[in-house]
Amino acid sequence: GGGEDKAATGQQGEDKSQGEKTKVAFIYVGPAGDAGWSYAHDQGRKYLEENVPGIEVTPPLESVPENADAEQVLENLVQNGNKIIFATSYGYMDSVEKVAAKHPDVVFLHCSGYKVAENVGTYFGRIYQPRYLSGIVAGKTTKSNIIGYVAAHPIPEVVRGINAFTLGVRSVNPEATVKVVWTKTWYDPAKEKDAAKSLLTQGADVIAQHQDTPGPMQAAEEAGKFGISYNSDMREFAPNAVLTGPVWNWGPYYAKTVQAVLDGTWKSEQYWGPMGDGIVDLAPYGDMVSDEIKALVDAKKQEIVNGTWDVFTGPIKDNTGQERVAAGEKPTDKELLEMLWFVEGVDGTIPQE
Amino acid sequence: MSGLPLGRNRVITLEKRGGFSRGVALLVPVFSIVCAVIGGGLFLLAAGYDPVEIYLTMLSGVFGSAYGLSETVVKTIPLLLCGLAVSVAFRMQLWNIGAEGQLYMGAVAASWVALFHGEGSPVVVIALMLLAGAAAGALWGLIPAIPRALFKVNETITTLMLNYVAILFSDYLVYGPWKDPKGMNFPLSAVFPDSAILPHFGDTRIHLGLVFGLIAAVLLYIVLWHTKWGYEVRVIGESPVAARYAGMNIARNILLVMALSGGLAGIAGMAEVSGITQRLQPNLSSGYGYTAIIVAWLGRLNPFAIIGVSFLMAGLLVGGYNMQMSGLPAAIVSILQGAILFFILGGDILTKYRIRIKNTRGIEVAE
Amino acid sequence: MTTTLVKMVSITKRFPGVTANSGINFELRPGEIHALLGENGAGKSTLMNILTGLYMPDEGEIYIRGARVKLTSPRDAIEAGIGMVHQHFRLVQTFSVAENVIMGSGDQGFFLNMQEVEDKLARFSGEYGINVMPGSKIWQLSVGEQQRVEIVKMLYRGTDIMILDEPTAVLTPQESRELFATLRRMADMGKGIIVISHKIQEVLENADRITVLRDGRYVDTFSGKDTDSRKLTMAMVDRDISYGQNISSKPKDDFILCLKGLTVLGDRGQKALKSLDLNLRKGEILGIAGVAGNGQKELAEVIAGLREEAAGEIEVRGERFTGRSARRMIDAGISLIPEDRLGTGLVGSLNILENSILKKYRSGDISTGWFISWKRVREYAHRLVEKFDVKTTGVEAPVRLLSGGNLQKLLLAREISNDPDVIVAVYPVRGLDVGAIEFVRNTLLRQRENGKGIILISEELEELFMLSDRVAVMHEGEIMGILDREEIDLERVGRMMAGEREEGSHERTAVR
Amino acid sequence: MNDPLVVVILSTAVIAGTPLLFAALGEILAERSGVLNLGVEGMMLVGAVSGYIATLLTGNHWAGVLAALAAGGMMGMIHAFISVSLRGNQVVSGLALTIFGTGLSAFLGKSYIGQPVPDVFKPVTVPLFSQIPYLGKIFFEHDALVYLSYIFVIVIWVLVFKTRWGLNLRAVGENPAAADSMGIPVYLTRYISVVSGGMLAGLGGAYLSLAYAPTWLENMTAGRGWIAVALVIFAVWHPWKALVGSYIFGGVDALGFHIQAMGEKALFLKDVSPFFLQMLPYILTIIVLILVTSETKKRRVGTPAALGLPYDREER
Ligand SMILES: Nc1ncnc2c1ncn2[C@@H]1O[C@H](COP(=O)(O)OP(=O)(O)OP(=O)(O)O)[C@@H](O)[C@H]1O
Ligand SMILES: Nc1ncnc2c1ncn2[C@@H]1O[C@H](COP(=O)(O)OP(=O)(O)OP(=O)(O)O)[C@@H](O)[C@H]1O
Ligand SMILES: [Mg+2]
Ligand SMILES: [Mg+2]
Repeated sequence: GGGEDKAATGQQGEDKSQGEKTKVAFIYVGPAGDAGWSYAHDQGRKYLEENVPGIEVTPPLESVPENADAEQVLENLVQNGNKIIFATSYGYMDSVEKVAAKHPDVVFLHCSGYKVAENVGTYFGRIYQPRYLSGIVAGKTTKSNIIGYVAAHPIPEVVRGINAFTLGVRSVNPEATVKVVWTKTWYDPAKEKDAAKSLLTQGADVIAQHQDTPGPMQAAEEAGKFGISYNSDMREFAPNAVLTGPVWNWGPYYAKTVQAVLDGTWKSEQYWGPMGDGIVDLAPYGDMVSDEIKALVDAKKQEIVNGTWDVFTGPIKDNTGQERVAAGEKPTDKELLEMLWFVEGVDGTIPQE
Repeated sequence: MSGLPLGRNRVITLEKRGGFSRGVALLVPVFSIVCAVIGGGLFLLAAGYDPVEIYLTMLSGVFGSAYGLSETVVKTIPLLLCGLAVSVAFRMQLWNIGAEGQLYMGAVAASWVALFHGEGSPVVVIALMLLAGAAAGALWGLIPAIPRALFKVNETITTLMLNYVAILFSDYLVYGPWKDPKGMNFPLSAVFPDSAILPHFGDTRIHLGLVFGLIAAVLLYIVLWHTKWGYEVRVIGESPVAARYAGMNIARNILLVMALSGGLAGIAGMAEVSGITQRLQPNLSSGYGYTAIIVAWLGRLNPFAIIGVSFLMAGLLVGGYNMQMSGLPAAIVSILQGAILFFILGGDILTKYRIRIKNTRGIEVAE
Repeated sequence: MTTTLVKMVSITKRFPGVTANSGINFELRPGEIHALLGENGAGKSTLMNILTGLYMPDEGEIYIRGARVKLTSPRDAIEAGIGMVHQHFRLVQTFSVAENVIMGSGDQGFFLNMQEVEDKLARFSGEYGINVMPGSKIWQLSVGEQQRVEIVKMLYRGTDIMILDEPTAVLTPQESRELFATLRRMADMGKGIIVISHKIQEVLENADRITVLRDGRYVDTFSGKDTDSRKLTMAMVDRDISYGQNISSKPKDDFILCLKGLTVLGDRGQKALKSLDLNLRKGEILGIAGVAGNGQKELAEVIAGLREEAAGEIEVRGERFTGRSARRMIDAGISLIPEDRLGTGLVGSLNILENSILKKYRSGDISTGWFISWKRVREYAHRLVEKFDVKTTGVEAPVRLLSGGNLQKLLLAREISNDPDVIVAVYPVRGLDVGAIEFVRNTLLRQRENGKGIILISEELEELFMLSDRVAVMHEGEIMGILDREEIDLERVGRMMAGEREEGSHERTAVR
Repeated sequence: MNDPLVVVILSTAVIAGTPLLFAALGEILAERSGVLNLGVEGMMLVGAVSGYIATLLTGNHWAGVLAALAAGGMMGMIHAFISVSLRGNQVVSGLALTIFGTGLSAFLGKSYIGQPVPDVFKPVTVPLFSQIPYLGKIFFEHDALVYLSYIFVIVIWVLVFKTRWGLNLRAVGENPAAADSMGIPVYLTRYISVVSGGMLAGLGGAYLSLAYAPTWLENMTAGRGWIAVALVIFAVWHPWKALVGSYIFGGVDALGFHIQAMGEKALFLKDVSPFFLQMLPYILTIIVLILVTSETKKRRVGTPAALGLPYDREER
């Protein structure tokens, strides 16, 4: 069929002289309209389209399940001549690995995974850094010293976020604890809101979230309490509650990476972008955040951006009191990537038994 | 009420056919599909897309290349097995909505074999996995069957609820005890040893599960139409009163049929983990257990028809991704898929009825 | 001045494959009981369904009280004052009597006032002599009671053109007589009444005029006074009919089925059979008389293993068979010809092949190991169809498409071919026309000659008296008495059916 | 937050149950007329997005409610046309409707992603009633739509069981042939109930997008439509039982979260994996269903006898 032919010519066309545009593709785990994770990636895609000439971005594939379907979709994208493919969820890991092995001429970029190959890079952002900073805001804001955290699934990424956040909280308020409730869903505004409500009932007066919808923020708003959002600026949904929150900003990374591939300078790597790269940041502050807090956060942010300090610098104890990171030490990236224990100050359990 | 008014003295009525020839039986589905294509095309046109281009992309994606075709077959496998599973139950008027959960339990049990007893001769390991998958699916089908057989507890709701439970249970395992210790704490089980992986055809992803599905269809046909037990199942399905009168044990058959149904869905789960994902993971199924309901109905519960329908349905799903690639948003793809089903259903009426325009003047009121 | 209530002119109605009515004329006058007579499938129900707006005729005209009308739905018919009691009752089983009566009617306010309805129904009882319990649910009622509900439904709507489709098929003679008395009273009030029937005698006794249909065509209209059964039969079937008589051999003396102190609960949890004793001999037809709903159904079911005994014992050929499943009873040679042919006796959507082996599929003649040999089934089914002269388009057609008479033939063929020792036949001729009745009765008699024991449950006393060696009369789950052939006397049976016990005439076997 | 925990949980249960309740009430209407509607999920989504868009455009949440009702009604119309007029298979039609509705809602909502609703339903305390100890807090400190759902439960209960129309409706669902010959317009009745059932499902969706978690997100119903269909069976087609069922379902979910949030205070329950806590509503539903089934079988209440069967006057 035609698809194959196109792919074949693409393979030979080392010199893309005659305006032959390089095709770039994205696959999303959810609908681009989820206003959360996939939405953020879609914003990045748009940025890429606007900022990098000489490419053709294939319409993104939405709601591709993280199962057998993903492999078929990836293969199909390759057959349709796509040369750079961004797979934006960790569940695509195996599929990317398999398809990439068959197509060494195509560059795959897998978000949040850990398997790399000659033509497969991974990318992610150190979202735990802004999470830490948002923890400072929360720790300074709480009166009850109970902070609620609505968490989706018990995976390292989420756990790491909870820990960073808690460290941030405790750095300014050692009395405070962070209560965790698992929802077992990334995406169910109503359920997430109910989970937040249960935390509010238990006395939490700031609600943080690792969820894709503004449900928890809305719960905080209704209760007259505060919230730390995620993914995007959620102030519109809960103007009186949202203090700030970690946000993604994929656009510049996408632009830079695609450009590198076009220029032939791209090399496979495990990119885990720090705050300094702008891939992660804090959302704009709510009006109620005092200048004093802002100053505090800014100071810490500088340290992080400059690389003089990072979040998981020891000493860190886990929530059974055992020391996990010795004073002055820093965990390796691998240790961070597979982190599945809570730091001191987290009130909750990680279901893994 | 039985006719749509059309002008003064005319109504469109549906008139029952007195049985129909094989020709009509074949022609009508074709006609339905043509209707669906045209209807969907009009919709695309209205939404501002070029239907010809979209359909071509879809077709070339599904049938236009060996790869597309092979992927359609890959997706056919779980749909076929689940479609067969659901159809046996439906044949006995057991509304098993639980193929999804039964698939997951089959996958879990097969994974257990692969993960903990997976080393050894592939034939033995795979046979064990098949057995375990079928058994677990059967067991999961039996759970709602028991209250149904004993107390007539509605199985629609119990099977549906058990889907959620099965998925949570499978997730519990991959997030917890069965998590791959070398997998950076990602919610995935370890990759199965080679001996626990179904052989594939060539370098496609089509795996031996296809053969399971085809054999199951043939066996099911033989069982239903050539064995005493199949005969019982059909009689019970058509008339439980007559079955009782004929001395058939309905409660026992409910258990057996639900076990068979669950077992087939369990095999689908086993085939999916062993043939495709090669490990246990969340989101194993793309709702195959639910799509299977459509497949079973459109295939009129006939095992051979289900083979064809599951292939077409797989094509529709695979084609959906292709359409997205050509710029049709996922939303419109769903709308189109829904509309196609509506049209197939609407066209179906022609197998049973003839549309006639009737002149009603003959019996008009005088004044 | 004799205006006509209804005039139907050259009505034609086609169904796929059949012309149910072709050019039929029909006329109904106020104050008359007009019988519509014809064999099964003659088109009687179809014609009346057209009059009630259920079917739209392909051709023809309808005049009500002289005005031409177009009846496109039952609602039009109701508004024209037409009401019908259908052959298969159209009642909502889970509703109460009162709810069934008022559903669809416009005379209630938006909110239901059931008290008002019940009062009104009570008044009806007085006026027309029809008793119904407004509060009971339909599923709790006997067939006769359900029919009364259907009639009340019509009366409640002020219907003056009343159609009853085979109303007496499900009634006892007494009930039938009462029904016709009621109908006469209504006719005298000026209503026009159409009664569909197969029963010539009944029609002759009660109808003012009789219209006969044959094969979807109009034959003739007779005046009730000026005709006789011979003429009517000829008009209906075009030939003479003769029923066999039970005259020959005496029953043997050995019992094949004994029921001892049998108590059985009915669907509503009541005692449907109360400590009942009954014995059946080889070569005997034991008739069971009684008003429907007095335990006949339960009796048949318990013998067939379809209902559990609450107390008492069943013996087959002297062996204890209490508490056995339906399957064990079938294996023991007990055959039930159920009241409900299509549904219980046969499976409508399966074909003749499949239906012919409903009870035989386990046997070695038909199957080998797990498998059914369709070749053998086919031979077997063909034999049945030929031997019993079942008219069919082919053995692979769903039996749903068979006519009532042919359904019964197929059912009998299957049951008899299984060579049972005991046949329990429940209302075997209900709803059949004269030709089919003849066939069924002769078949049962032949089985008796072959030494089978037959329990014949019937509501037609004439039939029972003609065929039975003994007649047992049931009332409220008890045997009121058993009469030998020579002792049979309509008066005595009637009294027993009403609940009078005859002490002398009981099952004498207990002593033996 | 000094109310007893039970009160808090029950109060959450009412809110969590409300979208289910609306949809279940709609399904009761449809099924009472003999039409099985498995398209509830799709109807809810279309209702949710329509209510949201209308509110966004007009700035009035009641306009949103009207739009949701209209949109749900249109979806009902499709289902009615296919399953009543064309006598198509109700199961497939319903499933197709869900696929269709999922797509349609996403399509319609595309350009409005991430915008907050300008006018949301806010809790309004009902004077007097809210003073009732415990019950006041549980039932009478919610938004107007919750109160509307109470009214609907009563209205539908009265309508179905106490009025002429309801009697006719039930007759159509039990025995359409009987209803037809009594002059009840079978098709019209089915159309009316399927369409109004769709409207209620649409309202259930709008409850999510305008009150529960006010915003539009694709697929935001997250499977609630299926639960609603299941609840109808659970509720034996009865509005009051649907209310209880909806609240149990919503409440058990909330209970799971509370057990997690309570931490140490939840005693032994704290060690139960959240995966198992999540199973609770489903398992509980099965258990309750088994318990109530024998009871309902005894009283011969249950599935409308003609559920799922197309009606054809000339069929025999
Ligand atoms: N629903 C149906 N659809 C198509 N054809 C039918 C249907 N019902 C009956 N028929 C056809 O009509 C014929 C007559 O049916 P009917 O039950 O009225 O028989 P009948 O003439 O009364 O015969 P009998 O005297 O044996 O009862 C059947 O043989 C069958 O071929
Ligand atoms: N709805 C229908 N669809 C198809 N055929 C029908 C239908 N109704 C009646 N027929 C056919 O029309 C013919 C006349 O049937 P009808 O029911 O009017 O006979 P009938 O005289 O009432 O017979 P019976 O004494 O058995 O009630 C039969 O051949 C029957 O099969
Ligand atoms: Mg007949
Ligand atoms: Mg008739």
